[in-house]
Amino acid sequence: MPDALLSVHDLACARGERLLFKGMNFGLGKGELLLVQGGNGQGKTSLLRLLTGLARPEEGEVRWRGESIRRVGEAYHGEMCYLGHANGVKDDLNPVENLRFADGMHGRAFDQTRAVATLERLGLSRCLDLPCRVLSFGQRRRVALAALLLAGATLWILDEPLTGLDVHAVVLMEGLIRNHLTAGGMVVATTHQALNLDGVAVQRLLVGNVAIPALM
Amino acid sequence: MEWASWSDFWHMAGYGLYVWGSFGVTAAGVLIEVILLKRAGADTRRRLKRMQQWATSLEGEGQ
Amino acid sequence: MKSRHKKLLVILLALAGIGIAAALILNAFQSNLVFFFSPTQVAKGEAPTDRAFRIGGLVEQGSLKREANGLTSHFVVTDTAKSMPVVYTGILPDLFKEGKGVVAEGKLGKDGLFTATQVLAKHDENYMPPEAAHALEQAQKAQQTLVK
Amino acid sequence: MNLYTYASPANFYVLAGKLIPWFSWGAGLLAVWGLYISFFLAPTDFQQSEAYRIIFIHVPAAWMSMFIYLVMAFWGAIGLAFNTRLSFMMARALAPTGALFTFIALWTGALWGKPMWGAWWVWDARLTSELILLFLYVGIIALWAAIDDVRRGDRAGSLLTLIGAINVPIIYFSVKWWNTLHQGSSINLMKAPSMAAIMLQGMLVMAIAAWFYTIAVALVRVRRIILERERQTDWAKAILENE
Amino acid sequence: MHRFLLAVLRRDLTLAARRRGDWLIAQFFFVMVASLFPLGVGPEPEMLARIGPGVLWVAATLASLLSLTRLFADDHHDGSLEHMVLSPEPTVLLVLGKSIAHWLIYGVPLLLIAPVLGIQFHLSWEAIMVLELSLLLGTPILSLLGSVGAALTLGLRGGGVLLTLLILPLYIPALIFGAGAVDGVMAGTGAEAHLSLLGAFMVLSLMIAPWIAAAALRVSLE
Repeated sequence: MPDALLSVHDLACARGERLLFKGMNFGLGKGELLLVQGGNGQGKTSLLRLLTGLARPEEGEVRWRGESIRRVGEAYHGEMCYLGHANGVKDDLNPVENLRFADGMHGRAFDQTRAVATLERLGLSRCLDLPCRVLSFGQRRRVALAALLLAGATLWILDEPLTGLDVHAVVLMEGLIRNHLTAGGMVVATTHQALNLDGVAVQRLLVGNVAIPALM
Repeated sequence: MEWASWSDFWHMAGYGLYVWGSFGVTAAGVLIEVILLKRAGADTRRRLKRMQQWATSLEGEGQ
Repeated sequence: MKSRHKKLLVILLALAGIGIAAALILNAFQSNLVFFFSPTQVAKGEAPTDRAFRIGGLVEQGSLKREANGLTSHFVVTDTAKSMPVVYTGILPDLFKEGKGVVAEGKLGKDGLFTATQVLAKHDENYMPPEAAHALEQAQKAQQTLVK
Repeated sequence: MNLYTYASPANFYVLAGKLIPWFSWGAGLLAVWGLYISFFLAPTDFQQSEAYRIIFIHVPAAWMSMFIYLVMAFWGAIGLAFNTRLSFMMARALAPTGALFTFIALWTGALWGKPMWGAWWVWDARLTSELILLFLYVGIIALWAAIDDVRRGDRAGSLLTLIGAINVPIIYFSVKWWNTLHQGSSINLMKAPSMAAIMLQGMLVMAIAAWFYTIAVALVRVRRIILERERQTDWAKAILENE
Repeated sequence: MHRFLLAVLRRDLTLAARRRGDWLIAQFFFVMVASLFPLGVGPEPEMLARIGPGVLWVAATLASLLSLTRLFADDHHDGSLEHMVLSPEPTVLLVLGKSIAHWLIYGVPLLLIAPVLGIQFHLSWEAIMVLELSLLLGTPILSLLGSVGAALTLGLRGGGVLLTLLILPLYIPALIFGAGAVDGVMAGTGAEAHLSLLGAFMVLSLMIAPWIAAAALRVSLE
């Protein structure tokens, strides 16, 4: 796997007493999408949390640009953006304020026009100064997506990005992922829904309580 | 020998209550810890064995 | 900021922190932070006025006098430099003896008499059989006579 | 066969099983010997009469209370640094005994203080910091009990142990730093012990008995923890079937 | 680095401003606990002045505990805590920022309320000045050490009670030195020694607590 930026080596993951998977190996290069599939409770979210560095693997390691993410930690986090089940959107702040904080968190100066443009692109032009508390779940998800776009990360790790989104938003999401990949980005995502991603290099990874052969 | 008689020994020059209170509670504490430890050890082993039997019986049914 | 600079900054901050903390702790130990005050400190006016505090020292030899009711006792607490008269009503602890350590809690009157509400015996960390203590005493006495 | 062999839970389980009888019998015999010295060989004290005999329990218990805490902090630090499972198990196995000894030190101290000082309890630095130690033990055990996830519990408990470790030197040096009602230590590396030889001997024998007891109890407990955590492995299954 | 710290501060302060109810509860709690004592022990000025410093310090400790349970819990609930931990800046800075914010939101108001309560307890002006100084040095300790407890108990059942059990022993030195300083100045023995120790304790907490809390936070998120 010479051009794999993200690679996983002999990864094993346990939750509580149960071994979810072991001996997992794969690599992901620029412009590639990894779809993680599997039934409920098979360890999809656990795998994503291992990839972000939030969780610690039972065995093996995750590498970014050939180095363990434990070692490069913060540099890796600068190039990675995670969207989990929870949106990470503060209910008491309005969408713009939420994006302002997301920028500050990445140590960037806040660019208001760009933030507003992104929110408008995601169809939130009418909610710019409403607290996120009054927004619907799908709208809050869009705020989180705006933060994802603004972060400008190479690697997106998305846990069920389509839940709570309507048909338009799903199409929008597909477009965003495609653009990201053609621009040389990488995506790891779990989803139960079908994604229309023609012309994209897709790897599929089945997670379950079975040894998974190397995919490459 | 320090003590003229057993009653002298228990009396501890008037400090019997304090001295025996200290040694008694210590002995009781150690004893309780040992008993609890024994019981917890037996409980754990029994529980683990039962779980194991259960697991093997499930495997047997599956085949 | 480069990571080397960052590391240096963290180390410098840590050293500065330790330095400040050490300086503050040393400063605290130079001033008095005490469970009890010695008669010398009381004489210098370091002890609280008009409220309860503790004094500690040795019971002066030959100073213990009990009143007729048997409960009230008078004695003098000394730290060899200064001494203070104390009055206490109540049962004294078993270890309370002339020449031994004592901590008394109470108030200092205008007349310089310390009225104690509680008297605690402070013993030292020496443990030995009575014969040995007796022998030690004899030896000390002999030495004193020699010095004289 | 090297030292690392015993860092694996399976091997340590067997080793601990072999060691436990030695330490248990050792603790029992030493306690009998120590008690014999304490009550039949050690003479009356010149100032405290017979009440001083509490020292034979009080000082070993107080030492153990501090020492066990430091050992727990040590194992916790090792576990956090090197991610060794066995160190966390050791820390967990030690805590209840540490709490017991802290309680004994406080209890015997109160029973000693009442006849000698004239008070069950005073809020001086030594007593207060020892009480905080008991609270810390209780807090650590409660934290372990509250966290179901073993790995998270191990790490969280060890972090709490580490931050509380600063209390131990405060306990130890409190009698030097502040003028407390509590007397200073009779044993000091810098000077000759201020105790008659036979009394000192009794105290040391009791202290070693407490050591042996702690090791024996901790090994029994760590064996239980190992078995519980390794129950999925073949060797643990085999042991369960054979026992 | 400073941008990140400022962003955390700014966010937590904005959120506190939006949720003034939560913020007021903690301050009222402080006032009420302190006001219970005159009712409980009787209104004699001498007695109140004697117990005042201790009571105010205990009340401050409890009030800070009350707000600490939510230091990380709200952010954990809506997922923003994970985002912050996964930011390219060290988690230590995050914890430090949140501790400082907690102090500004819950500690500083205590400094403003305490003099009024001090008058209720018949403390002298001198004593009130020292009380303020001791709270100024001591309340950051409550926030810093509290962040460790909040991180350790994050997401646990009965986390609030457990937090109290874990953190109160660590608070005891601050309580002793803080109340001792005021007591010292009232007794005429001076407050310097207590304040020095309190300062040293603050510096040490500032150096150690964020690291431990950051480690605890990562453990709790695993």
